[in-house]
Amino acid sequence: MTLILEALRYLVYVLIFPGFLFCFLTGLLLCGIDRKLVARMQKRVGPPILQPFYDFFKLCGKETIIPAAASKTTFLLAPLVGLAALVVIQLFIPVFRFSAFSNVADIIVILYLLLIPALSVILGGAASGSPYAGVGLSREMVTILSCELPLVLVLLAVAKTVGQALGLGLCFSLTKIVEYQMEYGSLILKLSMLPAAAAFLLIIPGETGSHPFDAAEAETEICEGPLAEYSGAPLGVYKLSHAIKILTMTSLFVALFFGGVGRGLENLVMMLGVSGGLAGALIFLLEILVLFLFCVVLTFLCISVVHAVTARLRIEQLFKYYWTVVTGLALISLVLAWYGL
Amino acid sequence: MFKKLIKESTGKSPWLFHINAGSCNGCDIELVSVLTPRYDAERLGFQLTGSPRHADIVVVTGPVTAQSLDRVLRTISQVPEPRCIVTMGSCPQSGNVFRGSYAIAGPLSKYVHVDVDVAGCTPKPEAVIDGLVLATKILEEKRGQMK
Amino acid sequence: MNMLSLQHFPIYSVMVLFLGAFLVVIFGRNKVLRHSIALLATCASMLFMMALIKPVMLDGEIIAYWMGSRVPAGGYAIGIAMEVDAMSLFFGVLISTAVFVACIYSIQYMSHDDNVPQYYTLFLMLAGGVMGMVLTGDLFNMFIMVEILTFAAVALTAFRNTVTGALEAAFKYLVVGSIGSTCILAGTIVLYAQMHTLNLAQLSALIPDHFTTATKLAFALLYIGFSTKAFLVPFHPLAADAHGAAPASISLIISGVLTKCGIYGIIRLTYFLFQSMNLGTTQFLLVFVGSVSMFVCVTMALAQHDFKRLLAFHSISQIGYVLTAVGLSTALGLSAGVYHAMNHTIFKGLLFLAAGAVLHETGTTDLGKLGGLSKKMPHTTVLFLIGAAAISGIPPFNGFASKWMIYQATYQKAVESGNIGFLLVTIVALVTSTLTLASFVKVTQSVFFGQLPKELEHVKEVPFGMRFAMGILAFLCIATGLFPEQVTRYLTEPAATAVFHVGAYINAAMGSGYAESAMLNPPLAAEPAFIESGIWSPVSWLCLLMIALLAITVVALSGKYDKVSLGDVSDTKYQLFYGGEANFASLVGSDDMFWGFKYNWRHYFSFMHELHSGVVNDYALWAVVALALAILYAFIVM
Amino acid sequence: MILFNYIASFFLIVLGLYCIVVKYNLIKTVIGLSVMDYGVNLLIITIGFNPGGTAPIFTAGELTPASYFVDPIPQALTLTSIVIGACVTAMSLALVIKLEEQYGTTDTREIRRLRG
Repeated sequence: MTLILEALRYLVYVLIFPGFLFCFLTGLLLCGIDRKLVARMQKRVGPPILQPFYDFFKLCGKETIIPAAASKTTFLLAPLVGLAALVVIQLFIPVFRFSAFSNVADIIVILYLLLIPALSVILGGAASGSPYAGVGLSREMVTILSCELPLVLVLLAVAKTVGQALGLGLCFSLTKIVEYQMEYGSLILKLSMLPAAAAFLLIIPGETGSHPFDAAEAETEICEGPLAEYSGAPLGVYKLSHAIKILTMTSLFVALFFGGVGRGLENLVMMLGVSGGLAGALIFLLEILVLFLFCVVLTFLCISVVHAVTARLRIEQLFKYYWTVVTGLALISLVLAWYGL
Repeated sequence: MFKKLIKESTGKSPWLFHINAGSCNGCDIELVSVLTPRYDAERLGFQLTGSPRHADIVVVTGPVTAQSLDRVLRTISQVPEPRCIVTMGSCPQSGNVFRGSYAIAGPLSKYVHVDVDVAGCTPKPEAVIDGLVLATKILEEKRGQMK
Repeated sequence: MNMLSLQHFPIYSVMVLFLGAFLVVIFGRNKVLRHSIALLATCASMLFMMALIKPVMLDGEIIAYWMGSRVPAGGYAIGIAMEVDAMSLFFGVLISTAVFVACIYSIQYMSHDDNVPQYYTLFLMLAGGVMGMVLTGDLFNMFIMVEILTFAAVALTAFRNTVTGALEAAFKYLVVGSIGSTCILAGTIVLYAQMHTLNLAQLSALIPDHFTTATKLAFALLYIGFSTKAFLVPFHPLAADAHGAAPASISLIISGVLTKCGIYGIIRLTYFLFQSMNLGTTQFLLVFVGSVSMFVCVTMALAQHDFKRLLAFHSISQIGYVLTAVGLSTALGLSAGVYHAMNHTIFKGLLFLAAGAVLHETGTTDLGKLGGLSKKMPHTTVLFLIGAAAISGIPPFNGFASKWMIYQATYQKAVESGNIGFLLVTIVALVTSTLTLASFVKVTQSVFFGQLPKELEHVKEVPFGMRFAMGILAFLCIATGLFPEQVTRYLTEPAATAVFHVGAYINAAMGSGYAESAMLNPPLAAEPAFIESGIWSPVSWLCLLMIALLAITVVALSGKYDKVSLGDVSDTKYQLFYGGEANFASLVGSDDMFWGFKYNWRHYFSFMHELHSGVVNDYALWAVVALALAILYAFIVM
Repeated sequence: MILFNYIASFFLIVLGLYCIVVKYNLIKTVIGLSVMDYGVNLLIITIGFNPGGTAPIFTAGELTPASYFVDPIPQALTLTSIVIGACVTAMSLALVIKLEEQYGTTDTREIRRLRG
């Protein structure tokens, strides 16, 4: 009986929260908010906030053409694998005190899992056989390369800071990182973590492939690059993956740097005088709400504003930018963390 | 339920693919101006895409020159169902001032079924938006007929 | 089985291979006989090794076998010994398995070649040499085995002497390899002059207390000798040439097995003979060379446009990982290092066999001339993708498990020692991993996906035997990736523990109590602690991924979104979109693949291109310079 | 006298290496390899040599603790090493012949199709 309940619990995790359904709703909502914000910044009315949902369902209803030159299985399977990987990453990222699967993966695993969605784009593009996809996937790969170095540095800096404070030497567990912040306040309040947070903010648009770092999927020059031959439902899945990746990156940022906010929420509920099971539920709901608000703010900061004010970078400029400016920021943070500031 | 959702969504999210079949660029510029802040077709869900595989509505401008005919037809055939074809400006409908030239293969309707014609040289952005909205309705209908 | 009969297994497993080589010479003209002799010999060798796993790995026995029962007398090892501890056995199991798979693959792969009997003779000689080298307990025997394997490897590299560059590669390998072998011989003899013994166990007991200038010289000589065999920087161009030109089954052996011999030699040298891994300087030497190898070779691989040459550079890059992890001198590092060594043999073998399959069917490995093979060779493509994902460290394949351990180990070392240099190693390792992924994306795109050139329309899938051999390796890739805990518990941790029990190794060979009497500080106890600071349970992760994938697929299908339409290329609808043009061949050149990256590094790449001039004199000069530097390093710093 | 042997052996090794590094002719490279080998052989035999020692051949009962003879093991090693050296020379000469056939030259600077 308990076994069935356990299995049911995990199924709920995977399918509803923080798994598939949550990702689907929040991701597309974030995407819609982003589009609306960009439109408002350009003095446009902009699409309705639910526009990404319409796009997704429309694509589901369209015909899926498989080009004769494509390898069918890879072409159809690649988007699904990418989406599944993103959902799985979301399962590993704790929502303040709540984490669905805390003892399965650490941040190095997440670092590698983040490669899989990008790889699914690359593999799908390669399988389509289009030369536009060839150009696009090579740019996608360079984008991955660019983001990887600063991302590694940021994660190592966080691991060092938390590990030192906990007396472990180093700490790769995301759950522990969040717990530490619950206890001692958010990492963003530390001097040494400020450059790391800034670097991570700059990584978010690169990882999600949004403006100005979208050289890989430049629709005006290489026909959306790797997605050039995709149509119908698989294309919809890619669009969905892109939306979920925004959620993943922003909520990873919250978990890494704003974990301490959960403590404040708990205190708030305590002050209201609620106790028992009700308090737990209230805290949980509040946490989800706060997480969502954080995600919206971060999306606004890193994706919408940047989109509205910049033009697309060429791929070698992108690489240079990440390996100099962003890496420099992350490196400063790592060195500061190393000497315990 | 899903079917209804999809049908409604199809009407709310039409993506455009623009083919220049020998146009003088007047219509092309007007099509872009449809997406600018003043007219903002994006509020209706319109979006320009880079690949015909992503498109719902194909907008053809220009008198369909003999050189471009083959390419136009191939590109149109590559758009997945349901799709709508909109001609923009007088050129693809009648040949306009180029009518009778040896280099012209148009009008487009000789080769494919055209759903909406937006006439004018060039049509005003309001007219273009009107035509596109009409195409959207047709698109929704076509989606409804699909199983 | 009792211990007495098990004692003979190491010598059996070496001798069956040499016996097989001998028999192939006699009966080689008959095709069936030839194949069955080769298969039987390699299979028997593998089984003998497998049989030893339980007593040696799990029960911690150390087998010391004296030829002709000439056991040590008066504290001196007179006879020639085979000494098999967990470390030897680990490499023995690895090597014999790889050899067996290569043998299965060879049967159909070599079917179009001339002089196949000679091929099998040399192949079995090579296998015997490699097995002998890791199982022997005698330094001079090690040298002889190294010579045998170098010799066979050179001959096999030149085996297809009509292939471009095969002879050239063989000659370069022979020249620099001979310099390396001579270094090993000179090092051996210098040690003999000091200690008057050639037995590894006795040398291990004597050297740490008699550490003189001459032994330092011997250390430098032996280190250079073994690093030539492992193709570490600066000997990596040889690897590229030799792997690229040899038949694929031999590339598997050279890259998956010969390099491991070098690593094994270095482990024996630093951990056993000199027991100098507690010195920061030795650690620095290994970690530095390892990191440089891993980075330089991966960037060299990015610039390649030949499939096998690219793989060859990657194999040195991965050996760099192994050496770095081994050089950390922590239990976790060693365990991770040998784990990665094992994984490297598996996935690089798989990749080389896939390259061989492509070569077998298309006749070329030039990335510029290939493309779109996934439609013609679907099984090979899937197998290649598994290998590529494994080497790039994509979870849940085995490359990730060991790389993950290596990162943990390097970072832990950095934190423990407070040395920020080790942190740099972690970062280099992580970036190298991404660069590896990049170059495999390039291979995937230019060989298996993209457009099919006109000349390759007739290509078919490779025969079953070749796919079977690749299938075994692909299965191992997944299995060792999914169960890292079991692998570490039963294979790598015993091997790593054996390294910390040098005293037991000495006593097993020289009689108990020898280490305590001969050494001032006998290294006996030291239970190593394998502490991991991260979490990684691939099975549950994979379950999650599968559930998610299943759920998404179910949702996708329940919505009746299966309006998939397929057609042939004559319908314009199913042609690729080229801005409206008709189908025309347009390939993204493999050289231009990562332009954005290469442009920023253009000075580095042109410098490296100039440096790898291809002239044998230059490579010999590098060897001499490396030798001089190693000697200087040993004299001044150690 | 022994010192002279050591100097000679190291001289031979260095000479061989010098020949390999500096000479651009394949045959000379092979000669360099051989010279280096001989240098090492000389080193081995020198290490085993005891001035005034007899040959290490004894029948049963003849061997006493006072017997003074040269170390037999280096001699055995040298024999092995010489055999291996001969094999290397034969093998490399075979490769040189084939290389000359294929490339039409024995200049190492022109035998560099594999590079970069």
